[in-house]
Amino acid sequence: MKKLINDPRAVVDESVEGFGLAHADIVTVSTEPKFITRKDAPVAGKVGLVSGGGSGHEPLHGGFVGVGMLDAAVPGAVFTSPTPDQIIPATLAVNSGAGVVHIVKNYTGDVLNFETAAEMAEAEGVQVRTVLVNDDVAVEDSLYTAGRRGVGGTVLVEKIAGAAAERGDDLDAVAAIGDRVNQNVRSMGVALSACTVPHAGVPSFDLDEKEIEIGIGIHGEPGRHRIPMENADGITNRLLEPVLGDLGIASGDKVLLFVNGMGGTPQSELYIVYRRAAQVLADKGVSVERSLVGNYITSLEMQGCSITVLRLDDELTGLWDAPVHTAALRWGI
Amino acid sequence: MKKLINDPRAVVDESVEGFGLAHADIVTVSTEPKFITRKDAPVAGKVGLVSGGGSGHEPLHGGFVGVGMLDAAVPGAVFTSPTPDQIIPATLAVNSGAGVVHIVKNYTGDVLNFETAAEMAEAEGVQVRTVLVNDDVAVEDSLYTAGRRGVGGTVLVEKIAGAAAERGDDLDAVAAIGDRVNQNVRSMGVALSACTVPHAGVPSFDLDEKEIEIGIGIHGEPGRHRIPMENADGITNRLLEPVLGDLGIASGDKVLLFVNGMGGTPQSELYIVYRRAAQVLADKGVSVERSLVGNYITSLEMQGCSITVLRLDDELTGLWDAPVHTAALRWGI
Amino acid sequence: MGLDVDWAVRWLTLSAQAMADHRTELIELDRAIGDSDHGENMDRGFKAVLAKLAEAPPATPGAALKLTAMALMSKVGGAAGPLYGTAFLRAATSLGDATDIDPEALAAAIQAARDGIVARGKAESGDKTMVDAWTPAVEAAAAEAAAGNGDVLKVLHATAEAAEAGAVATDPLIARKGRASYLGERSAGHRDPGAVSTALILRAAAGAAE
Amino acid sequence: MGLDVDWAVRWLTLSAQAMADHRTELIELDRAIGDSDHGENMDRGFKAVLAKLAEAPPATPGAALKLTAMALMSKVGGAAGPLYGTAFLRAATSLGDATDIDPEALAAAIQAARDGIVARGKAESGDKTMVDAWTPAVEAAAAEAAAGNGDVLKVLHATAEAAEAGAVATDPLIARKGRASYLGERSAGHRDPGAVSTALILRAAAGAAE
Ligand SMILES: Nc1ncnc2c1ncn2[C@@H]1O[C@H](COP(=O)(O)OP(=O)(O)O)[C@@H](O)[C@H]1O
Ligand SMILES: Nc1ncnc2c1ncn2[C@@H]1O[C@H](COP(=O)(O)OP(=O)(O)O)[C@@H](O)[C@H]1O
Ligand SMILES: [Mg+2]
Ligand SMILES: [Mg+2]
Ligand SMILES: [Mg+2]
Ligand SMILES: [Mg+2]
Repeated sequence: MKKLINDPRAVVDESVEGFGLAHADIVTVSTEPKFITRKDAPVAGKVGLVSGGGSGHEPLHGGFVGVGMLDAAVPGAVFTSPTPDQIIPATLAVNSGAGVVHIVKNYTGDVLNFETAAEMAEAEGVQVRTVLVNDDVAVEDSLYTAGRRGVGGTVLVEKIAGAAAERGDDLDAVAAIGDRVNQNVRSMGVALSACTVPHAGVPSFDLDEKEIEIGIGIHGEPGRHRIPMENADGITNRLLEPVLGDLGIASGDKVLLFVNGMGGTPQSELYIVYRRAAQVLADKGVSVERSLVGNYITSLEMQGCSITVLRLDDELTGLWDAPVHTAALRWGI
Repeated sequence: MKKLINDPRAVVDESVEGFGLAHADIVTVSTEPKFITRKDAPVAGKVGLVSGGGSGHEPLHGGFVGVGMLDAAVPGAVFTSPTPDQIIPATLAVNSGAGVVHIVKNYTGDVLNFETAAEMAEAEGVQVRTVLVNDDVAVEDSLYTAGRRGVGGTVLVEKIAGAAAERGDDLDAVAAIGDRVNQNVRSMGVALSACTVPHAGVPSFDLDEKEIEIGIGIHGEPGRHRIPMENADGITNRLLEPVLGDLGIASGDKVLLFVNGMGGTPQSELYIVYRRAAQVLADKGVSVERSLVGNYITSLEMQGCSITVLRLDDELTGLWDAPVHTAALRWGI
Repeated sequence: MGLDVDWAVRWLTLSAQAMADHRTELIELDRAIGDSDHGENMDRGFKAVLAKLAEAPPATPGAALKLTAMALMSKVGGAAGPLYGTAFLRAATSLGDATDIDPEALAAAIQAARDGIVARGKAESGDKTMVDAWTPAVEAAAAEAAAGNGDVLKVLHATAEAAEAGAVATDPLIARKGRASYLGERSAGHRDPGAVSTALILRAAAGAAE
Repeated sequence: MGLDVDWAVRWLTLSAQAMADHRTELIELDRAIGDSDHGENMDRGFKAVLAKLAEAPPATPGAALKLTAMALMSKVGGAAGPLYGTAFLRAATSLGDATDIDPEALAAAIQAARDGIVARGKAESGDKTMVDAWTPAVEAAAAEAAAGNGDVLKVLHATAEAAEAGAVATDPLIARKGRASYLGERSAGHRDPGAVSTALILRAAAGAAE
């Protein structure tokens, strides 16, 4: 394992510290307990947005704290959800009285820790609503699993719910917009290589030169199945088809197409995937109205990508376009 | 070699096509010959800015085409400078009559191809000035080398000269600002792993689990020397010291600190490097006025980073802050 | 003779030792069907327990377990943090202010712990989670306590053995809860890391009484 | 008998073949002290030359070389593109409209090519570049032509041999121009890829005359 780190156990502390130094104009970092808030939090009258989860997915979530998106991000250890004693003070710190929405990716750990925190924050007088993100079509949503995971769709939920909060929507309305995005977004990912969790020191799975993992999540976990390596167009077809099928995308639909890198894949390759996905959508008569291409929700240095499609309507498009000023996503300001 | 590509020889074509599709609101892509122009080029009365070089460094240069930065980018084959028959039409396409500045990284191939193109564009009546970027302190600038390479500083030259052109500076003034940035910027990089050029199919050098290459460029070439792996703080010290020494940075100076990822390194690690660099600068009494952290000039999926320091004055700071709207760098618009 | 606060402190100390010793093994188990962090999480959590024990030595076994619950809840994270946190909290509540724990109280505390995990995590037996170690342990403790010989050590040994067997029995199961469930059938053939950490903790409880 | 346009077309065809055959070797040489693209660049460039030759067959050797210059300049890129482009352009100019090339004209064209490379790239002998293959080739061609036996094949053989020896002689050199110069002393012990491609091209010239 070769990494630009000092002590494997200090990775999150030092990285968040560096993040705070680099973006002192946008965020404030609390170190004990660890969370990141928007510099001007709490914003009077505005609903607060808090998300969080394991570290190792950067820029998610810290990179999305700022005007028009999150009010706070709560980083756990690498690939480990944060604890209530971080989430509670983050929630209190961004509550202006208008209540707080928790955006939670659907993993047992995240759900349980945010649930506890929400209960305790409510006990301290903060109204909390939870938006659960579960957009990963690789996982069957059934009684026999922990349900679908939250992956790429999370970025879009955070941006769009953030814009709703920024324009002054009330607590229930912000949560409803978040839910609506979640209902209209699906994703699926592929890994060409594993990642190495610093404290583990070995790759999270073993994959040979000719294999890829289809249907991975974002925690370096193996996917649903392993197949022989294919070319970019073939892989793109494989990821896109279940996404479109599950969403029921049809000719005439308007979508946002998001090709996300898992951290170790060059941008040029993401655009090759984007190209194919755009072709497929054009062939189906679907109009790609907005695009996002890059490393936004990652698994450390994993090679691979995910494709996310969000069905747009005018309101969601308007909220997507609304100004945002965070470390990782910025426009209009 | 596992990559999200189709045909190794179609990588640049397909990637640029995908880029054009994803950013059709910002750029226009010409395919034969291949170059990328700002959607509204030529902008009446404005000096045109053209840069280019081998592909594989994305988002450089295509990701920097747009308002406030480049008017055109000319991508060569992977790690191979483009040819005059691409550079000439790109130059003509962005010339509004106010002349064109070529921003050229100092590599023999880039210099020769841009030189030829400039000559021929001049013959067609376009006034051309060239800003040569050579900020890499890893290479001795002597009679016995091809001189210093252009690396991370290129991004800053493109942003700041782009802002000067956008505010209406004339041809000589834009070139002078570009030169001033180049004179005040230095960089140095490290590789933890090699990258694999698609047409070559094997890693560009062999490095074992316990070694790193210090003083690499951006073409997957080996560095000046190979040393045993060190921790992030140690590596940061090693990169930063020659950069600061060569620039003659002293207490009281104001700087922009740019920590750049080589493509395969997680953002969290870049922030650990940033943290240490910021500490060193603070200890020296240097004020970090502006920051940039992320993958901006890369070597495919190489793991590693470079550190770039630019000495700021009020004018350069103002031009850095000026609005920019490109695929990879955006603010104020 | 029952179990006192010194036993509880020894138990938690031995548990911390076990998490440190088996850290890599638990990471490796989690790597196969999860995300490679269970050993790290538990090690970090129990180190925090030790720090708290040193800071403010508890007066009763219940107080020791409550402090443990709080430390695990705030330092482990992931799925295991809230689940073990709830388990220790419920066990602490079940023990109340008792200074000396007899077999019945012990069996009741173990049952309370398991019930807390099920209440939080909604897993059933056979879902390939830590519940598959806790449930046989609860049954063994109840049976041993019902035998009525008053020997807490015997109860603890039976509990530990049952938990260990329960952990081993997760090998062929297909996970239906937690992160391993994403793997579907690929989760079969691997041992559940949380069941193993449960067995280690319950073995430490017996070791502390020897 | 001198060299005509058929020879020129055979030469360029054999050169293209040589670049394809040695593509991997040239990439490998460039990988050691450069950026792994020289073989790919030359292969792409000479494939473009073949396409142009097929499109519009040239009437004279000079026209064939001019077309080659244009194709290489527009398809090779990197350092090699402009350098070989200039070399073939200067050689074409030197040959003029001649339809039949004698030893003196041949030697003069080779010298013009080398001088063009030096004018563009500013490398001196011993800088570990393609110049280190061209310069001995120029000297051998001049010497053979001066011997006055009128045999162009002999000139071509001498030229190829000298270029090959020149390429081998780059092994111990420390590069002072081009990308390899960034490596400093680490460039010693490797053969310069551009010198090798030069030797291959000049060997093809002899082959085409056999
Ligand atoms: N719903 C659940 N009920 C009971 N135990 C669970 C549940 N989900 C997960 N677990 C346990 O948690 C363990 C994983 O813990 P850990 O790796 O620390 O957390 P995470 O899965 O969040 O990375 C599993 O091995 C399993 O025993
Ligand atoms: N200044 C120069 N003069 C002459 N030849 C040069 C010079 N610079 C580089 N070369 C030649 O170019 C070759 C490299 O070509 P190539 O790999 O295609 O281009 P690049 O170096 O741009 O990747 C070197 O091996 C060397 O022979
Ligand atoms: Mg985890
Ligand atoms: Mg090159
Ligand atoms: Mg885990
Ligand atoms: Mg090369």
